[in-house]
Amino acid sequence: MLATELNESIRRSLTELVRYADELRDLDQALGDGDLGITVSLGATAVIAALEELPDAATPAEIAKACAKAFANANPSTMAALVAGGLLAGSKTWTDTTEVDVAAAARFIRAGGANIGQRGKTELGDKTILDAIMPAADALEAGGDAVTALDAAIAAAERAVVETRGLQSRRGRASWLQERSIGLQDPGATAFWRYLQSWRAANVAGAEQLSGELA
Amino acid sequence: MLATELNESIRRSLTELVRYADELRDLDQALGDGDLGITVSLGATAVIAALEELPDAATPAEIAKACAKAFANANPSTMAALVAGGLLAGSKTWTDTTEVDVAAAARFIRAGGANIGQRGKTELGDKTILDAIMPAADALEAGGDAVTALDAAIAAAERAVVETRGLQSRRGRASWLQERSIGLQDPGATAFWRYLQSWRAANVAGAEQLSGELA
Amino acid sequence: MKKIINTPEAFVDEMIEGILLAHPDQLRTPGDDPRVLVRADAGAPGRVGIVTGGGSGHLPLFKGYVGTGLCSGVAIGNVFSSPSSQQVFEATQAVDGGAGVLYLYGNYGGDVFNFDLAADLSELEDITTRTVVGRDDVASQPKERKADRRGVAGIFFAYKAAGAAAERGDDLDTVAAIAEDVVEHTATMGIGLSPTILPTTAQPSFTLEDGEMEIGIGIHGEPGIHRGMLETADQIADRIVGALVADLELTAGARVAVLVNGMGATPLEELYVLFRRVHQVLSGLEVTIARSYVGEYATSLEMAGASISLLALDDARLALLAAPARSPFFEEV
Amino acid sequence: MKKIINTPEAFVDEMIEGILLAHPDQLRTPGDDPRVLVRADAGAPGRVGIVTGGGSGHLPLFKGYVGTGLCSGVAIGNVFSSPSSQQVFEATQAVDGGAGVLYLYGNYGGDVFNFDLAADLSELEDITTRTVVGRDDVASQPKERKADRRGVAGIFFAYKAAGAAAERGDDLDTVAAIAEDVVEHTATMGIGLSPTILPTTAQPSFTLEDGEMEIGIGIHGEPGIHRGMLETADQIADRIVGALVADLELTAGARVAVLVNGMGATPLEELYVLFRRVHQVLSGLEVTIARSYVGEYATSLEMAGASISLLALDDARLALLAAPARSPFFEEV
Ligand SMILES: Nc1ncnc2c1ncn2[C@@H]1O[C@H](COP(=O)(O)OP(=O)(O)O)[C@@H](O)[C@H]1O
Ligand SMILES: Nc1ncnc2c1ncn2[C@@H]1O[C@H](COP(=O)(O)OP(=O)(O)O)[C@@H](O)[C@H]1O
Ligand SMILES: [Mg+2]
Ligand SMILES: [Mg+2]
Ligand SMILES: [Mg+2]
Ligand SMILES: [Mg+2]
Repeated sequence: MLATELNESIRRSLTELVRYADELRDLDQALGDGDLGITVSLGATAVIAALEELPDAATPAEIAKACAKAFANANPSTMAALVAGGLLAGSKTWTDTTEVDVAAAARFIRAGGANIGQRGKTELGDKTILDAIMPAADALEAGGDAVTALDAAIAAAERAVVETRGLQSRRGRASWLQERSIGLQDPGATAFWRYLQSWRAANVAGAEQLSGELA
Repeated sequence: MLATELNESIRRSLTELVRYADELRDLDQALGDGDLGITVSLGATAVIAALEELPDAATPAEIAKACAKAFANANPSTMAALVAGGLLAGSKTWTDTTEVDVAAAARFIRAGGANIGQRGKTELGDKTILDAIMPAADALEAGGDAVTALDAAIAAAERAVVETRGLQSRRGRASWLQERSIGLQDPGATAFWRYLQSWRAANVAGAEQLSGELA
Repeated sequence: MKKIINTPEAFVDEMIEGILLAHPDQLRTPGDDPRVLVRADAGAPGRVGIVTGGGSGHLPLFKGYVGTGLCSGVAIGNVFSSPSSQQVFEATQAVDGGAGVLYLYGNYGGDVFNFDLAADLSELEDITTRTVVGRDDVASQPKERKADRRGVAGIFFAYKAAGAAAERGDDLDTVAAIAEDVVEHTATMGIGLSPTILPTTAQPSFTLEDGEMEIGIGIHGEPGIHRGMLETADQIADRIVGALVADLELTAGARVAVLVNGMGATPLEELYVLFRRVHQVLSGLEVTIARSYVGEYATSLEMAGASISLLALDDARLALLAAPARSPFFEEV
Repeated sequence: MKKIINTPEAFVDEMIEGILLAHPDQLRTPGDDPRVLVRADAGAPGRVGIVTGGGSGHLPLFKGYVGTGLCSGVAIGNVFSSPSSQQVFEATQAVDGGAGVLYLYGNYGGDVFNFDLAADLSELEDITTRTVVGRDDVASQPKERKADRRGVAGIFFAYKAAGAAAERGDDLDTVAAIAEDVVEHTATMGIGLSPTILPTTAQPSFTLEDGEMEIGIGIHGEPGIHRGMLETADQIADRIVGALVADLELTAGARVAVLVNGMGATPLEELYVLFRRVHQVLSGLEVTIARSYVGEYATSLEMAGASISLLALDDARLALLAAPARSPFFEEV
């Protein structure tokens, strides 16, 4: 996929993602302060606006940087900062990338996840967004055609999200709940999984029906 | 009654008065802040202690002044200040008094009431202690033997106390309640009436039985 | 009743002990009675003394305004109760430097009677006293009965001005006249959102339904003019500033000092939201805010609510307000 | 939810507007974003800048400590939410006078990530930054995990010391080392008696039964070590001071600064009752209190509760603490 198509695809998927805002709000209400719904909906709106402003000549790396900047400032929070930092780190793997394929996506997500893990002093199993990112990166790295790889990533992320329920939160606001966090699903990990789903629903032909069911 | 007998009689009547502390607390709770029970019980204790310290040679005026000082400081409040000021004003009418009779008592109470009215910027009907003091002074001024005059004063004060129920409080904390003060009995007026009753119960032969009923 | 205390009976004395332990360089007890506090250099020869006092539970009122450029001494009562005349008298003796003493406190019966008695006691000792009572609460009485109004947060302005006057060496009559002039030009109105629980009785000072507020509330929870549904910050500010501007008869070109006071539990953030609107409304009327004070100046334990005070300014009042002052609770540099 | 606000959404911006209207001589917004405030003379050439920031709802934290001898600028988030990296970066640009900028704020994930991102942005603009995070809450992590502790009221000491160092012209590494040294020697523990209601969600930040308290509570209502029946002021002070003395390993002869902080709704009177006991306990241990601060320094909107902070002192820390400082919310003369 070339840069202009990437730009459009991101915008379409973000329009899809805001449908999950209430779910994310509720999950974050239970484990944190309930602002993740707002972070995602304001963040999506801000990114869409920023991408619309970009010239057609913008490279994939420039697109990713624009996403980072817009998302960071829309509704400041843990997710805003971590995701923005992850996007910037991902963009560095695209310096010479003009066409984004499965391998490029895998590179990007791996680097983004690594950056989040580093900045967040987080490891797998801490019950954070990282728990969904890394299995998705694994799936993408396994390769295959775009739709197959995406479906594998979605499935891996979903599995990880469900598994967060059994974990105790070790990072961020949710960690204040200690044992009481067990049984609740991590909002950040859920957001990442929902984003992958939104991408599929918005951009893969034949996925509209699936998307319809979520309304 | 000579000074030493006055001293003892006051102490006996105050011991009696503290039996009414709970009643006064409850009345003041309804119309004010509920501290009148404490003012009266701590005040009585302080006055008794002060009078025990006085030499036998103390004059009636000196006794009244000692009462004023002790009562003023025991539990500072409106009643403490007004009653202390009244006692000081009363004591001035006793400068040359060595024996306290009905006329001397009438003089004292009239002067004390006038002082309270002045300091408190109060008139009859404002629903204060003054409403009980002035009818009692009237009764004492009508003269007669000590017990008859006292009984008349008690009856007059009691009538006035009952009448305060129909009045709206115009002075002090109770005035904040405005119309809601109507229907409630004034604690200060009640305290004065109860003091006259206590005097009779403690000092008039044959009154012990009456006093017993109040327990 | 959730309070961080030991016993209700020991509350006031332990609080005073804490204040003295925390600020030994600025405050002292002149005699044996811990309920009497004076500034460290109280009784400086030739300086007019200012004694205030009243019930506990209003910090930083009253003890908080004892210091340089403020009051010289304070007599402290139980929670929401008057100090005794003896305590006021002791404070008077300690702060008198031969130039006489101003009694400056809020207009409440118990306080008035005890300060008046103390004035009598002081006279016997040849200490001259004058009395000025704060009576700024416009909700407590209509303008025709201004002399009967309660004193609330606006007394801060009188402390500040009279304290500055005493500090610069004005004589007693001048200090008293300045205090009276400031009181005359001060108006306050408050709202209450939740009551105080009195430590001794464990009873709420008043009751309000969910979503209600009491407009014109006093600093002990006294009822005001109107009980109604809670309004927005802007509506509250509009309502109060409107009443104060009318009472002080402010017109375009006037200058004022503003005090937005929290009653205890209300967050400082909310006071600034109120101040914002006060500023807007006064600007709209072409009234200039020459000095602003936002914070807790006169509280009612943990009551939620706020009051707004205005002092109409002339050059003299403004200069006195701006003079330096220092106490453990208030600093103006 | 009884709050004096207009709308939850406008709350923070209107509050900031109020602060700027009340204190125009001391604070200003350097650019278009109202969520960035700096001291009037921010950016003075050669002076190290100090930028702090964090969520709203903690006044006088954080904005209250921007001033002379304190921080130089602040980035302001929504209630209990981090500011953005862009806002921190804007504050950084405005306060930098060529000598670099210290980031000094409390250890909370959202804040850390946003300040770290801002540091990256600053580096691109050749502004050197250092970071020191307040992490004084002993109840949030055991001593072995000291670096992960939350930052609460005790950060005040670091502001005061680092601010004094910057004011006297120390270089960035020195200012950062001083802040780090103070943070290292500060310990705090708090108790909560009643929750905060968040304006946006209208939900209580936590729940407690009648007569219960949360020991070790954080300034957003985070759970502490122990939930138990409300104790007396003396028991609370004993418990907290005991934990702090152990954590700081204070022994006879030590000197400390004490901060007894109210979380919002707790009356100042109760803080002094606590201070009294803190003084007694420390005296008993032959620990000297060289400086005392009692009042609201870091709040959680209308939460009822209090915290006690100790800073172990040496001559250097003491001198910096005693240096003059001035902001609209704090004055040290
Ligand atoms: N240290 C961390 N590292 C990685 N992810 C984190 C970390 N802390 C929190 N998160 C993620 O952030 C999510 C919450 O994001 P957000 O609601 O923005 O936080 P907050 O409101 O506390 O700033 C969590 O569900 C978790 O997935
Ligand atoms: N101005 C006044 N003049 C005369 N009596 C007054 C006045 N104000 C109050 N009182 C009397 O004082 C009584 C209350 O006394 P007290 O409980 O000591 O008052 P407080 O607790 O308000 O100081 C009232 O019942 C009334 O009789
Ligand atoms: Mg959140
Ligand atoms: Mg009473
Ligand atoms: Mg308070
Ligand atoms: Mg407060």
